[in-house]
Amino acid sequence: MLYREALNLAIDEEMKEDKDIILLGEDVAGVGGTFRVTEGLLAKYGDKRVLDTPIAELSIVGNGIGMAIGGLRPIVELMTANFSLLAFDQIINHMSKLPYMSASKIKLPMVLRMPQGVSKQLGAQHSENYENMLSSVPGLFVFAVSSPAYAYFALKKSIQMDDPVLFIEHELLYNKKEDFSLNEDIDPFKARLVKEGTDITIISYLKMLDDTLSVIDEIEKELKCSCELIDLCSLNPVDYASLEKSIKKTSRVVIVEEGHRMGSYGAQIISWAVEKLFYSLDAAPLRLCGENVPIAYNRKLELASIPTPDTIKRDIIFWGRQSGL
Amino acid sequence: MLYREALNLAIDEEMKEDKDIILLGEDVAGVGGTFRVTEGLLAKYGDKRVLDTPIAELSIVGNGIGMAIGGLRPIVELMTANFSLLAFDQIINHMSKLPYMSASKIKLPMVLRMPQGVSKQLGAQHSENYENMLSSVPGLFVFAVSSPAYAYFALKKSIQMDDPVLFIEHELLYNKKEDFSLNEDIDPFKARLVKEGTDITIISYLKMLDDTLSVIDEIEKELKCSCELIDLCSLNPVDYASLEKSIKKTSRVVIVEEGHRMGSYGAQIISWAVEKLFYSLDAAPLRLCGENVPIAYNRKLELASIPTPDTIKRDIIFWGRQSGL
Amino acid sequence: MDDELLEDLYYYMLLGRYFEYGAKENYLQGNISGFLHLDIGQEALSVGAMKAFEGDVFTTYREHVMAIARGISIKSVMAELFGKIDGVSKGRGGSMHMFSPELNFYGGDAIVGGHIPNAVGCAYARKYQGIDTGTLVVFGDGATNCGAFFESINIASVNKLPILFLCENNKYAIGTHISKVSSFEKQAQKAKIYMPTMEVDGMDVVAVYETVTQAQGYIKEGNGPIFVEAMTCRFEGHSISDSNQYRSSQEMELCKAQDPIEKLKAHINKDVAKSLEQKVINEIEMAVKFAKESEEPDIKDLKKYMYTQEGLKHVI
Amino acid sequence: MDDELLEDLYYYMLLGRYFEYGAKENYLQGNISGFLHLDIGQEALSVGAMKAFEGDVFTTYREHVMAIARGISIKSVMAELFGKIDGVSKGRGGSMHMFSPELNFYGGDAIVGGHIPNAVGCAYARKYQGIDTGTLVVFGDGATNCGAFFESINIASVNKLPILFLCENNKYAIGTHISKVSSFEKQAQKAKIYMPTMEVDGMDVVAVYETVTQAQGYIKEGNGPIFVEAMTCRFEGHSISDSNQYRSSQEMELCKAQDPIEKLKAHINKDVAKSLEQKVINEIEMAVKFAKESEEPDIKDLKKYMYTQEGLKHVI
Ligand SMILES: Cc1ncc(C[n+]2csc(CCOP(=O)(O)OP(=O)(O)O)c2C)c(N)n1
Ligand SMILES: Cc1ncc(C[n+]2csc(CCOP(=O)(O)OP(=O)(O)O)c2C)c(N)n1
Ligand SMILES: [Mg+2]
Ligand SMILES: [Mg+2]
Repeated sequence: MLYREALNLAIDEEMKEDKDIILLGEDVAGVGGTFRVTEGLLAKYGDKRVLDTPIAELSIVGNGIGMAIGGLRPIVELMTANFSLLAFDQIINHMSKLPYMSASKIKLPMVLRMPQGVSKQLGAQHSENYENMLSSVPGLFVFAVSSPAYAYFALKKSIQMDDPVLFIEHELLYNKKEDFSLNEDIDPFKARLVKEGTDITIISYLKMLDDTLSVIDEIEKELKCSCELIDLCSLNPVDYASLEKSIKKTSRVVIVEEGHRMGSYGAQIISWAVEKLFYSLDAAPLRLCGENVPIAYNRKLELASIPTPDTIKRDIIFWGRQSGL
Repeated sequence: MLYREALNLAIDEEMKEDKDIILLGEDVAGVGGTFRVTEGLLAKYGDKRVLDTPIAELSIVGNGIGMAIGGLRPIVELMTANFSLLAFDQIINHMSKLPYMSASKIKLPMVLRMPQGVSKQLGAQHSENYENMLSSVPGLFVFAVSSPAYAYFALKKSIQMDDPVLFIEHELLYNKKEDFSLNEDIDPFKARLVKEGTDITIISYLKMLDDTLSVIDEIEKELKCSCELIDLCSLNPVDYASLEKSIKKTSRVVIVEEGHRMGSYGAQIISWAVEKLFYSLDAAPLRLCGENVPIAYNRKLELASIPTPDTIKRDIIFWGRQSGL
Repeated sequence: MDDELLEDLYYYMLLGRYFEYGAKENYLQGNISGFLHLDIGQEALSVGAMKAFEGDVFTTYREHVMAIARGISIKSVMAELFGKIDGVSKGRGGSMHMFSPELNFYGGDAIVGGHIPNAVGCAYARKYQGIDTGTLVVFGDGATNCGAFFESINIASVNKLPILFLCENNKYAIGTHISKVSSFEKQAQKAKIYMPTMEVDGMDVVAVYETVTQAQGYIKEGNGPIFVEAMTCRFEGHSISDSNQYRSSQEMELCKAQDPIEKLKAHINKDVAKSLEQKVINEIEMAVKFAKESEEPDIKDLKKYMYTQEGLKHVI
Repeated sequence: MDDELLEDLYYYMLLGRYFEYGAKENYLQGNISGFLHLDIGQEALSVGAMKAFEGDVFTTYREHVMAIARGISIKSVMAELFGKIDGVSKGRGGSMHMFSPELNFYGGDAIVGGHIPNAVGCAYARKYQGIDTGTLVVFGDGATNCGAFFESINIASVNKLPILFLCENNKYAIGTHISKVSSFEKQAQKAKIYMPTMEVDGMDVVAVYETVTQAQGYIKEGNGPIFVEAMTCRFEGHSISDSNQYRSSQEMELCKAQDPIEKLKAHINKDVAKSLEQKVINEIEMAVKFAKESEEPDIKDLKKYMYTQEGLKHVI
């Protein structure tokens, strides 16, 4: 199943079960979603439940919140995270705070989905990652899954929860393929142990997880060591227990992410790791990120702005040598 | 001079020199600003240069950008950072990216001022800190000053620069008093060494800087050590050179900030410090932050959500004892 | 309009007025802090609308009187201002954030215009659920300049949503006069192309009651959205910390001459009026006492209401 | 209208059309990547407006033809699509981000509606500077539903700003028909209360030219903002990756029957038309050659254009 098909299936199954679930977003109905995630759902559930909205992101999210207040269970799609900036007031001042300010009188069973990331030459206004900002907001659950199986299970869980959930996808993952059984027992709040190892804990998520995995053999061969690779899946809350276990075992930690270095999501993970596990660490942590620069259109510049399999390999090997491996 | 008077003077002096400088924001003209920063300027410069805007933050910032494109030098005020969320698209997709996307053909000589922070019982939607998000945006200069002298010099510098600058203030600093000479030679890009010391580097900014300073004697007495206190002033770029020098001297680093712990601004500083200076550190770094919770109205809960002089003292002493001091 | 209803409207306006007096007094005594946006002078709109409208309500930070007229007990509203555990939001919300889903009262929002898209979404839910009472959203003249408002009237219109947009036009957004930020004084103009509009004297509670009733009738018939503009006048500064210097004493005099409570009093039996006033004074006294005696929230419950019970389980 | 002008309009529409053909071809060959929003079918609006309007211009991601009609060389526009160093934005911007302050052309914006507040601010600057040519902002029908647009017409109106709002109504926002997101087909309705509005056949370059000229005259007289709606029709999908399945072949036929180039051709001397076509074909060929041969940006210059020279000094 493709990543986008897994998302589609999760939505479809849930909508079939519960007629309070409503889908809304730009081009989600007639077109079936820019990335085809909502394909076929208009035909199945009709235009009262699958809504094409105007280009008005503030309202799209704001309306979703109001639907949830009114007793529905909206799944809101933003075409990309780049446009979520227009809805930050609704996401942060309303979606994340209404339950708390009302002392739980208001429940917001809603999911806000959006893809992000550097795709291919979409230019500076269409290539950003905002999980660093969005994960820092108390009151929201934030998933960012990198595999079709997790896409399916985490999205189903998100839809079923009565709390507001942000569900971040990566534009380059939609056609990723994986076979899995729908009967697996996956808890999306638990980090996924992608590969076991003993010498370096490498943490990642979304597309960078795959890029890292693609060169892990070479890194191990070069450094003559064994790497443990962890896919975070839930960016807030973080499964710190799993991270702690792994870091205590390996004594070394690396995080690989696509966002700009300054104030990146990974800074939180590294900071947590050294505050908590400083005396378990044998080496300086390594944080591989995007550069602090808007994403240029030109492909060479674009690729020079983010980690790629080549630079991930190069940088981890360089760091590993310096870190006594 | 009060902090707000220093800001007023900086604007006044610059407006006198350059008729391209325009001031705009909600209630900045007739009322003279919610925090009285722009008092008297309407009378001096007239309503073509000091503009009361509608409640439309997206446009306030977006219009400021357009004025800068058109050759003016706008100083834009947002009533508080809480409302800046409505303008995140303009701040991030436009203000920070237009110079780059145009290969420097577009210059944006503009300043966007806004106060933030936990004041006193203003409730969850009026008490946030967003420097973590705003400092992570490539293309913006970000100041956050904690003293009247720096308010004056940094704001003048910001107005004079031809690049877009975010100028973050704290709501509880406006009445802070300090005497200083207008002829000092202050570079706001350099961190301010508030107090020299040899054993702990404590980094802070805005109001937490003062709260930390207020208990530093007691901390030193209790731990029998000497603390170096650094006020960052410029949040982006960071004066890493000064931080490095200090941390190499003290081998211990603490950051104190008001924002929520998850993805806090300080996470970037701590992460940088351990990536760069791991082998110079004698102890786990300490990050004192706000709790991961919206800010409640009740005063006790509000204070329990952020560091206070008492908890700063308590937490640094506790940590110091554990860290071999 | 029958006497009983008139008395009820009178009682609630008075209760609101004295509530605000009590809040102000306790603010000055240091028992209440933060923002306090008094509704004094604008009770006709708050009470008239709440009493006339049956469906869901979304409103702004200037909400005490609406909350009370909606049926939330003055004790729990006052206790909220005191930040206490018996407050309607258990001390978490404060003056600007009061909610009562049982009474279909959904706040209380401190972001100008921020609640309007939420109200539109709720109206969608009601239409979907086949509930015809619809949704009422109240906002100021200043809010009609922000994107959230404009997007909302467009969306409500194209989807024919059962929603009443009620603009409380007091001509000021804090200290900025409407003439500086809009080309026209009557903001209903902005909605005309999207839906029918009505205007009402917001200082006349009977007129407000009747207009809102009529507007709700329109909604119930499935016609879609409608816009009502009420011209009002606030007697105090924008919030308690606003010195109100942008309005001349002459302007203030004209304003206060329209006192909605005085206006209605002429139609109320003198003895009844007198006894209602005494009743209200006693009630406010009791509410203040209640608020004073209520406990502060426990710090160990700091994060208790962030998530649902199930959600909390996933947070470490 | 004199022949010279007609021929100029014809030439630029043709240049625009063939430019887009060239861009499409090179996209399919892999020389161009990312988004490519072709303006094919809508050249009358792009060329007519650019040729008629003297002041500043702010437009959207669908901008190649406007950039060219404004006077930016097709070589540097094509090189930008190729991401090369001789591109108008030195390869940093791409298809959606082309700028030429010398020609008062300020992009190119990929956020729907995002450039409108910028245009309003620029119009303020012009008024302040006493420059009467004003500012033109172009946007689609879909953009008229977003907050940025609404806020802008209100602000332009209250400040009487010299700005021409030009709505390119092709009835679609990607695959969503205007009827799903607006209560009316003509979006000028939304502006009527704020400023005078005009409608023009956006498939007729002469009409566009004349209407924009007239609108600019209105602005130059200091009357404040004005709104022009041009009904158009795009011949291709929204972007090159859009399969355009939401429009029937019948709808597409009607659409293409309005081809603005064909329409004008009837008024152009046959020989002239022929020679212009040959000229255009040669120019595009040269532009593609130029773009191909231009260098890629140097990776060491990755951050070069983020700040001014002075700003760069402060960045480590
Ligand atoms: C988005 C946003 N911007 C600014 C503010 C600050 N503010 C609070 S109330 C207010 C004025 C609102 O005026 P109006 O809508 O007319 O309401 P009124 O208080 O007059 O009833 C402003 C600017 C805010 N709370 N939210
Ligand atoms: C804020 C924002 N939301 C969504 C998009 C994705 N998007 C790009 S173009 C477009 C449709 C715009 O339609 P319209 O304004 O009619 O312009 P047209 O392309 O038809 O000329 C959309 C939804 C975007 N770029 N920006
Ligand atoms: Mg008002
Ligand atoms: Mg369109």
